[in-house]
Amino acid sequence: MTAAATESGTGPALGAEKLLHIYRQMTRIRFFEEQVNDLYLRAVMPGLSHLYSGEEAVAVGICEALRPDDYITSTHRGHGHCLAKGATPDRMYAELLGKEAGYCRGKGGSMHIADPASGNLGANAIVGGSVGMAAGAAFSAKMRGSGQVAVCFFGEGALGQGLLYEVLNLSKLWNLPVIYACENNMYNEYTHYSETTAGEILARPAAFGIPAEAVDGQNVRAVHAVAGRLVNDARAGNGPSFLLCNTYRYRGHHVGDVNREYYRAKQEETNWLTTRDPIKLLGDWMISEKLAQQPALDKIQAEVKSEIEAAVAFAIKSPYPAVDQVKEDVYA
Amino acid sequence: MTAAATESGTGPALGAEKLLHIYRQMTRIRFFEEQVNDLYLRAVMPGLSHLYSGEEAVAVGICEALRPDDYITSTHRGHGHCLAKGATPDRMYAELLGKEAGYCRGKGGSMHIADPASGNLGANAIVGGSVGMAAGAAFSAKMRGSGQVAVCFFGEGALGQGLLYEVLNLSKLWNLPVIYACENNMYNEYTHYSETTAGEILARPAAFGIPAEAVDGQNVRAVHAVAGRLVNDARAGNGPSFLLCNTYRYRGHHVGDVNREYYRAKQEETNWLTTRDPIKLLGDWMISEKLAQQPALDKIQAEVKSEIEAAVAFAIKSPYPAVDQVKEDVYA
Amino acid sequence: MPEVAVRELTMAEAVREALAEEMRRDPRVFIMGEDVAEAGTPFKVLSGMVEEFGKSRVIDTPISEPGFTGIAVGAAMTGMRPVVDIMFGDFLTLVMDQMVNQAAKVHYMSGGAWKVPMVMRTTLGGGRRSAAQHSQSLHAWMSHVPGLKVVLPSTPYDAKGLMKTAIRDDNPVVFFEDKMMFKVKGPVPVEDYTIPFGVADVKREGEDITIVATSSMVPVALAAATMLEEIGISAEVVDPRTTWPLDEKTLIESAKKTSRAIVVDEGYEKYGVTAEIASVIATGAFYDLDAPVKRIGAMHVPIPFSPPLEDATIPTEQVIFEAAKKMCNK
Amino acid sequence: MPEVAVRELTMAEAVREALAEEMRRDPRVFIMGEDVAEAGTPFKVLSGMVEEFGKSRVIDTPISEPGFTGIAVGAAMTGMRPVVDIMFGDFLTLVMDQMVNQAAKVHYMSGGAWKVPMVMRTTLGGGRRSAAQHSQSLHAWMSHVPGLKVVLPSTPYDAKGLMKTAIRDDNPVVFFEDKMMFKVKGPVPVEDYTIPFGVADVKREGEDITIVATSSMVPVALAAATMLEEIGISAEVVDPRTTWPLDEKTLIESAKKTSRAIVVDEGYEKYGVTAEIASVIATGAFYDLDAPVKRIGAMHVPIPFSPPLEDATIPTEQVIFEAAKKMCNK
Ligand SMILES: Cc1ncc(C[n+]2csc(CCOP(=O)(O)OP(=O)(O)O)c2C)c(N)n1
Ligand SMILES: Cc1ncc(C[n+]2csc(CCOP(=O)(O)OP(=O)(O)O)c2C)c(N)n1
Ligand SMILES: [Mg+2]
Ligand SMILES: [Mg+2]
Repeated sequence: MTAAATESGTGPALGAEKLLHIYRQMTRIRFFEEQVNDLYLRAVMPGLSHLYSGEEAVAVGICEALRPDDYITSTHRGHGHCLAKGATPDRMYAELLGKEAGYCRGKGGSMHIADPASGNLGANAIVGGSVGMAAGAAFSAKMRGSGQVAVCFFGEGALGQGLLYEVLNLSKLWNLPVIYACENNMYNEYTHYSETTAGEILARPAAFGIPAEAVDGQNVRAVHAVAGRLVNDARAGNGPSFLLCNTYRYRGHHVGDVNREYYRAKQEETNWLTTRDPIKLLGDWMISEKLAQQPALDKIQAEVKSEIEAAVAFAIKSPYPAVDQVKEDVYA
Repeated sequence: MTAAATESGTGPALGAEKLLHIYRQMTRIRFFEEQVNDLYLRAVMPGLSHLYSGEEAVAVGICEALRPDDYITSTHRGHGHCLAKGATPDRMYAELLGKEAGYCRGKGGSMHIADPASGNLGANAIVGGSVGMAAGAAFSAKMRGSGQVAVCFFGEGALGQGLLYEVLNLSKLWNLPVIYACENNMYNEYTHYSETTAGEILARPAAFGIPAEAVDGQNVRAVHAVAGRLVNDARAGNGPSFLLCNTYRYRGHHVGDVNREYYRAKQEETNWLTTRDPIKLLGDWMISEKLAQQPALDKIQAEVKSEIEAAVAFAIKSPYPAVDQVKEDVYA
Repeated sequence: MPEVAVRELTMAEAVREALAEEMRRDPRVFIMGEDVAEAGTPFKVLSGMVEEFGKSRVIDTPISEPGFTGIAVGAAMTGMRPVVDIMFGDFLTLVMDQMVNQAAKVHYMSGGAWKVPMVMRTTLGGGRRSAAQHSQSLHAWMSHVPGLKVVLPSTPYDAKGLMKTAIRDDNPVVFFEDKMMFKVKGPVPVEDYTIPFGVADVKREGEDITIVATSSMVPVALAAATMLEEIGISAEVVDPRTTWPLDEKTLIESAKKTSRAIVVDEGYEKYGVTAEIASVIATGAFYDLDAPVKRIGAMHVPIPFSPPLEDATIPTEQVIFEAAKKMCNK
Repeated sequence: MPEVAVRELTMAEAVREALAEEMRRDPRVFIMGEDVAEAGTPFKVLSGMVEEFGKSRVIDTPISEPGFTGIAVGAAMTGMRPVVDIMFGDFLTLVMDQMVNQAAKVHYMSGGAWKVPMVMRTTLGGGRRSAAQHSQSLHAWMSHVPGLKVVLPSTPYDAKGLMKTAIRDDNPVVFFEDKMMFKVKGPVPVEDYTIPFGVADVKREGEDITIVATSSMVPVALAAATMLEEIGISAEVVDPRTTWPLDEKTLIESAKKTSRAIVVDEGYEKYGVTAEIASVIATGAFYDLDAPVKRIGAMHVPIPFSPPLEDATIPTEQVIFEAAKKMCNK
């Protein structure tokens, strides 16, 4: 372990309003994903989808530290990042169902949702494929002097992709305002990351001179605190940083991955679900700290539930794009 | 800097006979390259060539620690590795001139000389392109239980290639008998490596759990000593290692790179030439230690000179391949 | 097909059986790729392999396509016969340097001194609503590269026989499997057999028009042929099976016989496989053709997610039927 | 060519002038690549650029082609207009994922929400005795990919006008320069001008046979045309200038007029650019052709080092001359 790598605690206290907003955002992602699973089971959604349930504190903790015009790049498991950065469930569901009202007019689907209005450069179905894009957005921000920063979300599986190391080197050399957010949910599809990852993860960015630290990815306050600090550093011109977020995905690699015992124990899943749930942890803490009471949380849950239900209904009712749109958007 | 990275001194003493052989091998490379330059200037050699002059201690120090059946992979600057591993100048020159008697029947040229008989998997004109190949040879040796090891030579410019990091990770995970020999001659073509390399070089392999150390690449005894240890470790099943060899190329990036002042000072070149020459350093040391006298060294120089002259003459006299050979060797 | 005991196998089973038999026969053969071991690949093609051959011969890798491809090249040069699994054909983008600048050229650049006997298994084809980065058919790129061989089986029988040939071949071979066909069944003999590269297979004989089809498009072409039969057009369906080497002779002879040809392939249409094959036929059967050779490839757009849009990009039997009907003036 | 003040510039100077003028005009344009700054690239195409625009706009990179290409994609999406330098076209193997799965598809996958206005400059062509990994012409791959545009200038005039169009285009453009042509001179107007993509240029008018040639093969085709003139054959030389978009109409019309066509390109012949163009002509001019379209590409082998072997792999004026002579029955 290098000097640059430290384990972070929580930072300055957040107000109740902000915390409730964070609670709402995480709940929104959770409910969103549960409905995606349902749409898959009901055979309403075409193709497959990779659910973010369990990892909400990472996306929300980080994105709540960003400005609306800051950039993110996302992954195949991208719904959480997308919602956390400010997209709305209705157009996201429309996209998941291949409808014209979707963020990509139905052309992208689950793995490619992008939204310029919220600074989302796009989900990406190539593992590690957006690392350069994120650094490039940071490069552009720096050149334009816009003060924007970029966050590159990626799973620990992307540590296998050489592109990451090229870009770590480049972003340090050029002192780019980019934060590498590695979501270690411990599995590359069906393989435990210990079988694919030699040495120490944090030593990798550190070897390129990039400050690197780990955070409990189930503790949204901790994630938010460290993200705030890293975002400030980046905006202040201090260059790139790397944040390892230790987390867990509750469901399968994708919605169709139902029998998982051959690669991970039921007990492991239950432990995370019952003792490490980021939404429950935040709710419990707010109550214990008297920052909120159960009814307020229940109200948020109810509001989000109906928002999500309405969004699903919107998407289901929306029309498919006309077939001749297939030839549009190939060239700008 | 990590615990795995240590600066090495020289190891156990070598006998005079071995030292004289090492002296001969380095001299052979030097004379070989000077004639390549000459062939270029005389417009006898087609295309360009990247000369190894100044870096001889690296190739010779390492290859003298290898068995004949051990593998190496090499680079665009590959003549030194090739000679050090056991190829003969005559067929090498023939290859450089595109003659049928060349190691590749004239098809490869300077950047692709390969020789199964001496375990040389080939020079490579893609920077970093042979990193996987070297690890693959080590993988194969391990699977076959042959006890062979592989050495992957590459310039510090290859630290920019993502493939290297993928393969470092894989070779550590699979505990492969491969030694990464990074030849840091301080320039990626016309750019100083400090402009292209963030952080600390040795921390990069170390981050993947690979023992890494640096050596004075002008001191052939030091290189040989540490190489011997790393080769033994690899053969004993202790997995990969990384050796950073600090060295210098005397001539241009390629034979045509004559006006170099815009990227490096004449004074820098002169310093290396006059105070750090690996051949002179070894010769002087042997004399001072009374392991050899000047006439013995002169004799080696004379012998090598005539060997090289004969080899050049052989190549010049050799015929080009018949044109219909162009279609041979596409498929095995 | 030789007269031997046969059973029905799926395409996935046929590929797996070929691999398993070759691994039993030759200890130098091994498999590596992402999630190939316990998971048996996401398509379950390799289910059970790790149980028989162990983790030292069915090797899970990190998500490092260029890295493990490079390792395969080095292993192949030094006495092994790797089978590399690239989960989706779209990820060939990542291994082009190792395949094209290394694997394909080592034999030639070394003047024949080194050989690279390796197989790269990967997929092609859309239709799974997987969008632009998981649906491509990039075999045209590979077919363009001297030093590589390119295989496109369209039936379980072909898949097994061609895979065995691929593994026994001393050159780098890229083997494309259509993701939508893994569960399709067909007869496969019990006995060992191989299918030579460069020999096209006439999947259906006909007199009026030749339909050359590759991989996923072979069943589509056969369905079109059935439709055509109903309106009195007899279509011959020819499957090249390997785009390199390409059996130009069989393609040209069929076109000469029928005097009309359509070429169907699921790769992007422009600068794709249909261009080469159409050009070969247009030249070889120049004096016999009654109409220009018709090319039908995937629509020249990135593959969209939305079902009605994606469906519009992939050649269908209806499109082939209409084209053939028009060419035969019916 | 418009009637304006002209001077003779080399191809390298024409490219440099286009870049410099666009960088003066638009502060969003910048250049990055290996040894592009003080060294001005190994081919010296960019000499003097860093002196004028400084190191923040002419940026030396590490040897990380995928890395800096990815950075260019992100920069292009967010308000910049990068020009990326890939020293040798052979290294395109390393950037296929960033170019094909990212740059080419971002606009489509996002339903038009994001754009990627970037230019990738790279080289093609053999003849420099640089062997198999530094001599390839891989533009067929790029032309196969929907979402990319592909430019192949053959004169200084075209190079300057097409480069300006490339920089002003809102899409990813791959711009191939022939390494052997950098020092070739030609007239270039002083005034600002652009050349639209998708418009072929008739480099020489003729009546008896059409020679379609790209990039490095244009001067070779013109030399062949001169030889043909001497034996009474009038050859028309047509340069598509961009393989995507492709000006099919001009190619077909020329072939219809002359009734014979040869297509010459320095990429590997099989599954290469000659296949697409020959097929387009064979179809479009089907009823007017007196002979099959003849394709002449680089020999389908990795490019050898040895001069007599390398020379045998590259199409020559003699080969074109012989083919044309035969096709015209002379
Ligand atoms: C380059 C590439 N290789 C392989 C895949 C197939 N694939 C999709 S997701 C995945 C695992 C990713 O693991 P990780 O990065 O940890 O993300 P997680 O799914 O755990 O969020 C793989 C191998 C891919 N999409 N891209
Ligand atoms: C992938 C790739 N990119 C660029 C080049 C062009 N090139 C050839 S040698 C070289 C510099 C290599 O520097 P280094 O690795 O330090 O080796 P050295 O020449 O110093 O021995 C470059 C950029 C190449 N051959 N391959
Ligand atoms: Mg993971
Ligand atoms: Mg160097």
